[in-house]
Amino acid sequence: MLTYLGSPQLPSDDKRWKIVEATARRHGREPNALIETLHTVQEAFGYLDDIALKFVAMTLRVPLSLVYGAATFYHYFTLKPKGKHTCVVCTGTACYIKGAAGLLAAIEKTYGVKPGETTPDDQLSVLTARCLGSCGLAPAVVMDGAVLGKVGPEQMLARIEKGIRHDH
Amino acid sequence: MTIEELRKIAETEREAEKRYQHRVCVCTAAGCLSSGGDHVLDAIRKEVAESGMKNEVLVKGVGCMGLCSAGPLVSVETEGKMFANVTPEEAPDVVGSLDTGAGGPQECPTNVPFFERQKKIVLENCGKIDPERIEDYIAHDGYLALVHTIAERSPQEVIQEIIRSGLRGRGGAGYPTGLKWSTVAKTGEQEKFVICNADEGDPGAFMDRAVLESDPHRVLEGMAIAAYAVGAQKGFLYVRAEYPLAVKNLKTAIRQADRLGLLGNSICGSRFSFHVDIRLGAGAFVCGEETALIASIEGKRGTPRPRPPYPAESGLWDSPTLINNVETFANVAPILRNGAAWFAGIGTEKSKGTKVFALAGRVTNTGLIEVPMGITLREVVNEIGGGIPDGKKCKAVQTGGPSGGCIPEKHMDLPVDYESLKSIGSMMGSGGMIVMDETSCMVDVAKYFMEFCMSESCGKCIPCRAGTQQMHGILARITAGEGTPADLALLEELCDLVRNTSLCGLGQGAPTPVLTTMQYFRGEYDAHVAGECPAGVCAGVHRGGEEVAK
Amino acid sequence: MSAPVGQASLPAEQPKKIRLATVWLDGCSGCHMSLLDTDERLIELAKRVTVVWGPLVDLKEFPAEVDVTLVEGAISSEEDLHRIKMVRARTKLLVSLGDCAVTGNVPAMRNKFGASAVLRRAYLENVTLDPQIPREIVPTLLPAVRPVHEAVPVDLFIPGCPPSADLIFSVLSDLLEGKVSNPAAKFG
Amino acid sequence: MTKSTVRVKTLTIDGREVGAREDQTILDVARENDIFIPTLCDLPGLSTVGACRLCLIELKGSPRLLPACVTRVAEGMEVIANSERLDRYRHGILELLFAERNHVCSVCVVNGHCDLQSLALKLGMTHVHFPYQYPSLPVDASHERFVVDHNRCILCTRCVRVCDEIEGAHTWDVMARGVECRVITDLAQPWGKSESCTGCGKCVQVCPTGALSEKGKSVAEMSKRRQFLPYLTLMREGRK
Repeated sequence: MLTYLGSPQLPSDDKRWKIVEATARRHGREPNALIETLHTVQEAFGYLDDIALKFVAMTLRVPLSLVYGAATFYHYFTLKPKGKHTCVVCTGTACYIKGAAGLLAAIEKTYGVKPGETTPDDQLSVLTARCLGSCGLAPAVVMDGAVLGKVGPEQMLARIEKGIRHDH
Repeated sequence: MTIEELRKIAETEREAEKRYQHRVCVCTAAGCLSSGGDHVLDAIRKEVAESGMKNEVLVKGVGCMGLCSAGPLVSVETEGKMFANVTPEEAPDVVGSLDTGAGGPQECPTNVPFFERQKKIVLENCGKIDPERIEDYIAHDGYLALVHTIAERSPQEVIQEIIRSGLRGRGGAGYPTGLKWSTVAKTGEQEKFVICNADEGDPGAFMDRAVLESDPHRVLEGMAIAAYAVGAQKGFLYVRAEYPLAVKNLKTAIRQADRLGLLGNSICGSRFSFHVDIRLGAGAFVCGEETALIASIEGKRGTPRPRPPYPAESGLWDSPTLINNVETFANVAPILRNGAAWFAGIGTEKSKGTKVFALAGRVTNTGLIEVPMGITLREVVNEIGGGIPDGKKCKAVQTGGPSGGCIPEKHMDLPVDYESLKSIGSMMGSGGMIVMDETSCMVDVAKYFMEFCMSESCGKCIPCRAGTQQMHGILARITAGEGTPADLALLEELCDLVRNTSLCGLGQGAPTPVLTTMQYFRGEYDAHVAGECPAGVCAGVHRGGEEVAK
Repeated sequence: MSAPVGQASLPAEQPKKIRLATVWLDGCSGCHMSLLDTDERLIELAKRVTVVWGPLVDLKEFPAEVDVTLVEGAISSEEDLHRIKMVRARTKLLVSLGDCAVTGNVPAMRNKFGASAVLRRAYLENVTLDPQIPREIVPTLLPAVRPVHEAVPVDLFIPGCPPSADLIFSVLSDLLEGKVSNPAAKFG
Repeated sequence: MTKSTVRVKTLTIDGREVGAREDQTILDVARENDIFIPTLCDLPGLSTVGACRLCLIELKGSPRLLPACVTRVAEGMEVIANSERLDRYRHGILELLFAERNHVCSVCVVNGHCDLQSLALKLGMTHVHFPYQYPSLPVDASHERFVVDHNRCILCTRCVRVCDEIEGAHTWDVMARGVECRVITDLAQPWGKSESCTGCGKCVQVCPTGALSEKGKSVAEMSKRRQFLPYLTLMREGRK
């Protein structure tokens, strides 16, 4: 089975695979580059699908199940594509003490999604962060990369709505 | 790089700064960044350029100044002034105040306990230097300790100095740093590694992040000195991927230090070589545990393994490995620069030096603080923290994150040191300090931490995997008003089981928030079982007979 | 959740007969069969106990002041829950007999799916003639099936599916001698 | 005559003085001397992981309990392998295992031949006093000869280790974390679709419970065959 030796073919001519391969090469295609390479895939593609996991496994010579095990162990990695907009609610201790649970409840009530879920129209993904390190601004929310500090449910919902409407 | 060359860089940098009449520093670390610090920096730069003061005013983007709740912060170093809550629109006011001595935006007094009661060693450069310029670090005595050490001291002498300083690990457990170094050094001539644990995962803690973002070279210098002392050639910085600014600044710093020959091959012309690589964490709290962190760097699932053997003997790729956290490494250069006796003169008998805390929660001044060991919690909360807002009363202070405990108000006069905190069931931890007032329900807080431990449990050992789930289930029942006295007994039993039989620190520490709240706030648990949430937090539990809506 | 074992004790004086009850909740009656499998030893037992309640005892109401009650079956319905609470209140020493009472066993396998899904499957999806979920006369199912000790304190556990006749006999013999010891027995 | 390079250590376990080679673990020595220490994740011939925590022992002078399976012997060690306290913890751990998934011995293929069931019997566990969790878990019967029933898995990772260390396929691993953990084949596809599985069945034989079983077996009909494991390990050592 010599075909499996050496580096595998890129899954498609999508240029992003070259970036992924560059990371693997930089680490000498060593199995220990697994997490670094998965980071690159996620950065390039937004998520990790089976094709990517298989490619990484073959490139670094890491068993498939180990790749899948690692990809699902680390919460930073996602195996599903995210929605167009993301809203991250910080659930660090300071934010929790100051009402993060109420923010999540407000989102669920309005959009029907829990943390880790995306609305059926793929408009909004809701995530939680363990701590954004902005405890001075608790409770904090990050809507499409912009931090909202000392935020209440209404203010947050208005900002989310603005973010989504902006596209239309 | 020789000592002379280093001094020359420092001198040139200082001269260059002196040419400016005014120095304006704008905080662009994560805390202020999230309230728009970068826009303020741009606006002030633009204003200075437009008013033709480019040669008189130096505008620097700097790291964390500490008082995150008043951000974005701008300090005018030359005049000893600090402005709080600055907006980009206020840039002309800031610049205007320089020449005219006019008031400028809202001033933030610096002669208050928040600043005066602190003692800065680790954070001495934070908020003062531009983290993206190695020259600025060198101008503040940076790399002096490394260059001197390599030129003048033997590895053994370095270790002795660290032992004499009394420095203990700042990651949580407080293991003596010098002892750890000497264990690794003693393993003989073979490949060894130095790892900096920058996987700060405690919710409510951002000390390491601030140091990495504001003063990255300090950590690299500490790592290099450690590598020299233990005989390692290769180092890894394991940083959370959630800290993009820290990663960016570290990458820049490594490149700069490589260029100047302060890292890399034959450092300062000696036989000592040290290469540092960054490895990104990927959102697993358990990777703060040494052996799990090592597994993660090896590209595996971050599950811990039983110790012994300790990483000092068999760590990364089974080689002897020294692991310290960010704050520990950040203390190394000042100790070697100023001497062990200086460091040992600060703090208490068994806990030397200072500790950085992320002060947050129900307290007026939230932010990053550094205090001498031995200061009381009351001083921290009431003086540095400025007390509890809205006329509320302090109920508890939580230290040590998910493995730490809730310290009740009655123990607030306790000195902050490793042993004292342990004696009342909590721990120093990495430095999260969350203040709670009467609006916090302690059972709900315990449930919060248990939820955290349950979802961060790696799943390898049964007590942690299934025990945290059971405890969380019981706490959820109690906070939903369905708890019974038998549940409390079961909870205590599970605490004992999980604490004593779990494989690693995550599981062993997971019961602590429950145990301390049960010990100090038992009344609240009993009240919940009787159908009342005294703080009025828990939905489904009545307060004084009336349903409290969440 | 569970009661410390061995709290209850039996009257020491021999002449008085032990008042024994057996209860059949959600189970297959196999544990009762196993009790009957003690065969000729039943005669010996009968000299020392009075069976005051059981599937074959014709009484309208569970009697008061029962010394020992053996419970077969898990707690599956509102009625089971009501009955076990009443039984507990009138019994000195409550024994969970067999895996259904001890662990939930087969009846509890529905917990994975939930009561309504199981009812739908049994009475609607798999029925061709007049499919309907019975609501009258039959007791309402609880959302989840639970072992007996999750509903009321239990003093003694006899695992097994069913527990062997020898095991049941030896536990009962011990009880008659005033000894309360949890038997070593395997699940399943 | 050659001088032996392996040194001998003397220690006590439960008050009994025993001798051991320095490269042995406390568990090895206890087994040699018929001193009972319960285990589940351990299986002679596979690497040790110290995960099930049932073999925790007390060591005089150590504030922490130590797993006997990975703790090496040392001169003068005083080991307590059985005590009221250890018994309590072992019961607790075992009960957590039973409550975590859906173990229904009476309908299980390995009823009567199960490591978990027999350990419960041996430790005198009469009931589980922690609430049962009743998770919803799948059964995968896509493989032509074998079945994996996650309801009966205790995540001991024996299958993962035997597949990696002995068969060399590394078809199995663990996905996710905490209570969400599950053993998987390849990219968590159905077992029958696994490209890397050689169908050797070693995983099935080393599985301590009915989580992995052969198709066509009914209740209590499946028993495990493990004599190949020490044999294979021994033969491998010979080749080194």
